[in-house]
Amino acid sequence: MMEISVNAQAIAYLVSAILFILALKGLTHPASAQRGNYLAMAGMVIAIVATLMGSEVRSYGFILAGVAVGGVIGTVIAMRIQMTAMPQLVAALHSFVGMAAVLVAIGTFLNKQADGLLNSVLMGELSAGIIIGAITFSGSVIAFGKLQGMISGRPVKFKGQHLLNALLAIATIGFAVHFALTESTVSLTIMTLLAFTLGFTLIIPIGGADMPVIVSMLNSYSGWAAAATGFTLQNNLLIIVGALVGFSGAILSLIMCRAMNRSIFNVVFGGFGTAGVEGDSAADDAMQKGVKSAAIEDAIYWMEDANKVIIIPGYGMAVAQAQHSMKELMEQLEARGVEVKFAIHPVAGRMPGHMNVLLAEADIPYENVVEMDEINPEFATADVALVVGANDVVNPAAKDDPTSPIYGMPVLDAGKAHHVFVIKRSMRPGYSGVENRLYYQDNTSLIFGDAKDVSEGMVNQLKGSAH
Amino acid sequence: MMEISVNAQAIAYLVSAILFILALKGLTHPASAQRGNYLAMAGMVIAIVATLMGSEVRSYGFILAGVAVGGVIGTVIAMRIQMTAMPQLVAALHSFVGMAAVLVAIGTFLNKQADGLLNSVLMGELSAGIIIGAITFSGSVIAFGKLQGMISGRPVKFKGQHLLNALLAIATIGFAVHFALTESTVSLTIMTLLAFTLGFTLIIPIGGADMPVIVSMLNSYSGWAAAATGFTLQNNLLIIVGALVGFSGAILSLIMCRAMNRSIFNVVFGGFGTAGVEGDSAADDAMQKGVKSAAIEDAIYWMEDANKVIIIPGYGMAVAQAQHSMKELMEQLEARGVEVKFAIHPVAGRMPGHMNVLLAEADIPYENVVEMDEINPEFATADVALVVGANDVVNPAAKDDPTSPIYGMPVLDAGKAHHVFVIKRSMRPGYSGVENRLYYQDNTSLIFGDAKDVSEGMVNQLKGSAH
Amino acid sequence: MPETLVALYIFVLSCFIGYWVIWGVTPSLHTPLIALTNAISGIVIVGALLVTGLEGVGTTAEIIGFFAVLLASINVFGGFLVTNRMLAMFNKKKK
Amino acid sequence: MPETLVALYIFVLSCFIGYWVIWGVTPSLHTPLIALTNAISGIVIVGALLVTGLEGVGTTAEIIGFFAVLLASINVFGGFLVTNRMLAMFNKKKK
Ligand SMILES: NC(=O)c1ccc[n+]([C@@H]2O[C@H](COP(=O)([O-])OP(=O)(O)OC[C@H]3O[C@@H](n4cnc5c(N)ncnc54)[C@H](OP(=O)(O)O)[C@@H]3O)[C@@H](O)[C@H]2O)c1
Ligand SMILES: NC(=O)c1ccc[n+]([C@@H]2O[C@H](COP(=O)([O-])OP(=O)(O)OC[C@H]3O[C@@H](n4cnc5c(N)ncnc54)[C@H](OP(=O)(O)O)[C@@H]3O)[C@@H](O)[C@H]2O)c1
Repeated sequence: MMEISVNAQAIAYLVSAILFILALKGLTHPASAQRGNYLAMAGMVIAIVATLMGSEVRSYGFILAGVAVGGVIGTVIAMRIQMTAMPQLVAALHSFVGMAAVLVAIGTFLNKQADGLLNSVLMGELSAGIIIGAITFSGSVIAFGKLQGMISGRPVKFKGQHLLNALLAIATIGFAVHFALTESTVSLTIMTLLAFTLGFTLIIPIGGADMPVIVSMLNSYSGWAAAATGFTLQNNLLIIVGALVGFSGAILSLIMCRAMNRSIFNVVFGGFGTAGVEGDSAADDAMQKGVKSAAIEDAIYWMEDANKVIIIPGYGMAVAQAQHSMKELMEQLEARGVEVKFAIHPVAGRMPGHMNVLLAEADIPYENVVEMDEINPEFATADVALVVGANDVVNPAAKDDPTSPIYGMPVLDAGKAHHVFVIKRSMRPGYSGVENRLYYQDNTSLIFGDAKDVSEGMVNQLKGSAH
Repeated sequence: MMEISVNAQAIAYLVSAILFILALKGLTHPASAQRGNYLAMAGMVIAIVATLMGSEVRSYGFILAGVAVGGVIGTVIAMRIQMTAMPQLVAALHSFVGMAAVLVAIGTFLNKQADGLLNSVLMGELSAGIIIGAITFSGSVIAFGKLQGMISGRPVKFKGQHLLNALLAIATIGFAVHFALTESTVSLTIMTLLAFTLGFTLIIPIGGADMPVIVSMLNSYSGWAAAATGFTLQNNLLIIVGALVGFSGAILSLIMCRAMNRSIFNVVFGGFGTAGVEGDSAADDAMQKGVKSAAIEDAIYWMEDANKVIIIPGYGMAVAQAQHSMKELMEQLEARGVEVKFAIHPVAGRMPGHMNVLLAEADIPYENVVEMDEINPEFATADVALVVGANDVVNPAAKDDPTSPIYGMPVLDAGKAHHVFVIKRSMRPGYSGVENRLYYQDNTSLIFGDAKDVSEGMVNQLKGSAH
Repeated sequence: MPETLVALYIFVLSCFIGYWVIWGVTPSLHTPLIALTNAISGIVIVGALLVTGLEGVGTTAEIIGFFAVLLASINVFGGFLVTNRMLAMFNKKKK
Repeated sequence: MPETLVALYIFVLSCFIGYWVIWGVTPSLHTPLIALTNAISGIVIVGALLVTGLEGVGTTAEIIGFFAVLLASINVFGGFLVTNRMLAMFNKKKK
């Protein structure tokens, strides 16, 4: 392979870093987003080619094998995955980055040791890379398990758990210091194992419902792990990119916490969203609690003659994959002269921007998709608010019940519409585990059933009825 | 003096750079702006102290003398200067930065030559520093002269001027290349002189009215000159700060050009704002042209019983220093239950944010100061629009006359108010030299006179009349 | 300036860029942002290549490097493709 | 990495920061921004100090350096103080 000088490589890395920055800037607007992704791909190709062409890389066998196998696996996963499984996918991919960072650090250690190039600063940086990488790995594995339903979503709490974590963390750092000072492989090994353990024990106690925030936090960690690797390898590209990713994860966690009106501490140490009320027969339950249940026909009756219908999608729409039926419902109603809008709460669903992706998938035009602050004043003039598998994001307690755990979180004013119909399967609460008084309002009726089934039913009825 | 290591110095410089960045970030909001300025001061102190404590600085005599003299001059200027003279002050200060950059580059050349450390890359960087610095210097001197009225504001145009500039630029670069390759002091000298000349010939042809954009462009240059100095001295702090300043000037020029709906090319090569119609006797002129002129009493009559008065300050208010009378006028009217707002056009006055500074100086509360986009819909419901020394920013031709040179520039809809009163001294046009049809509208009356005199007259009348 | 200090400068400056570029992302693209940064964090592949490709590297290091390359590659390919799928959805609406 | 390349990295990253930090400034503070960046560009004083203070520097260089320090100092003092005066006006209104 043609070889390039160290300087040429450094310039290639700089170009690559610029491309990554411009790529993220592309996400400022949907119109430039895809170009952004291509820029990032170009950046990655330049980085990889420049590395391979550098004088440091001499043997290509294992590299080609690794890229080939990894490339195929990655491609297959990316093509097969359903949009609704994005949180799990992201968690899984983070675990890979974390593990790769650990492996790179250990490999670097072995190489430098063989060449007698170790020193304390380097070993300190290596330890940082290994610890952050290992926590990212095992934490992400747990997050993946919880999101995928392979591990119970319940927070596994036990007494003295914070003490245990604190001791583990201190021990990890202790062995890291010992390693940095003495080059002891035993300490290195123990440190690595402790860091893996710490990832498990930190994340296991957190309820499944809080996983999205955790995934984003781990995203941030994976960035810092890459940056730490950059310090050990004195590779500025890794440092730049690591910082970008690190901030991305951190800021997104912050955004989620703010939108839920909680602190990141509360998420990591709180154990929330775990009430887990087991609903029995939906209708029975409803009767007991005094909510009105309605049939599809009732909703159609009010919607087909309405002037304005606002649809509020939530996590349930994602689970049921009902976005395409939403599109059809919108079209049917629009054909009858009804104005249809979708109201997006910033933390509806389980990832920031979750609903936007799903509605985009179903080809629903931008103009019909409105953010919370803009749509809230419109509910008062809407004939029908149709809540599709959303719960917390329309809970009025967030506004007027200071004792509620979600008090202070900004919500959609669905209850102000003339009629409110809620599609959900039971009386079970949503993510936060908090009861929703909206269901007991006079103008609210619940339509029990899976979001996709119910909305398809609506579409069929509308198609059947002449207009 | 205690000495610090190169590493400690590098860390101090990094801290200083961080402080400068945070300082600029502080200007995101008026509440954090002053803290921002203090952060920048701290950054500067750290940078200077770290430099003095470094091993490279050995003799302090000339340094102390320079700082003392410069400090006194700077302090006196800053305390004495009137807010309305800011554009001139900024131009003068830029010229100093430019000259300092030239001197630093020449001094560095002499030092490195004495130590036999010259090479082509370094001499190339030195040339860049000298050229940019010299253009900044002489350009700023001209800008200062035009703004201060010491040099005619008229564009000094002559045939072949662009050709001359192009030849000068090519010659400058030619001598720079020769210098970098041969270390010839003669080439260095000629290059420097040519660069100074180029600064003059580039800026002289530009009309005085376009100076604000030019000043901002020169601000940008002064940043790039600092960055070039950073390259020659391998000083990363200079590079970082230079880039920040460079972008600041460039973005502000861009903002001004956009708000005027012109391109930077048009400003640099256009020659605009120079119609220079010499008005004779104001009233005569007005009669001829068919505008209505009014007395102070007429305006008071409509304003004192109004529900809403919108005041539009412009360049004339700045010239007349009428901002304090505006405050009094506002208070008098508010005491009569009139709602008073100030409408700010983004390029009213002669610098971006010019009006905001003056109104802030006069202690007019934020809430009463409204930006263009927000206030425009309100004119239709205002009883009186009082235009105080503003002209182009209320010219309806920008909206509806595609042949006008200012067509496309967004303007304030003053003409939509029930009554429009305009305070100005004559029928002379404003900055752009374009006639203003607003003056001939049926609901418009002109009050001829200096903005301060007229507004003081209004205040006195209001104070006199019982309420 | 020693390499470690250079690294520190670059790290600090990159943190500022990270701060601004991420706050600039429009909320409706937050999910694609997660996917994209995930792909980008596959940049550790550069480290993996350096470990694996070193001349005269021991077999242990080589095998370790192989797995690092493999895992990072999954990330790079998977991340970019899934981002692309997602953004394609946003894009087709504009036509 | 050679110093010139380090400088290039730092320059490029700083340009991005400059871009974002300046667009973030609120329009009503554009005049103070001009004054503040003016003061900040007085950072060339660092270069001036390095030129002037060098051991065994010739008299010519020393005199050149003296004027550079003087001019840069005017900028630093004048720029910060005038910015301060201006911002003080914005501030008092809040009370
Ligand atoms: N978006 C983010 O970034 C993010 C991150 C972290 C946390 N969160 C949290 O997630 C919550 C999001 O609120 P949300 O209103 O979207 O969801 P939610 O409060 O979790 O409620 C979802 C509702 O959908 C119903 N549902 C589930 N599957 C369904 C199906 N197949 N068909 C019909 N309905 C179904 C559930 O009721 P049934 O079981 O009775 O059907 C449930 O009430 C907020 O509390 C937010 O703080 C969001
Ligand atoms: N703000 C910026 O950043 C910036 C930068 C570059 C260019 N500009 C340009 O500057 C212009 C600003 O518009 P503008 O409406 O504020 O000003 P303008 O269009 O320049 O008009 C100023 C008016 O004030 C009057 N005037 C002058 N001195 C006066 C005094 N002592 N008392 C009363 N009136 C007086 C003048 O008329 P008389 O002579 O008849 O009194 C003139 O008509 C725009 O064209 C803009 O593009 C602005």
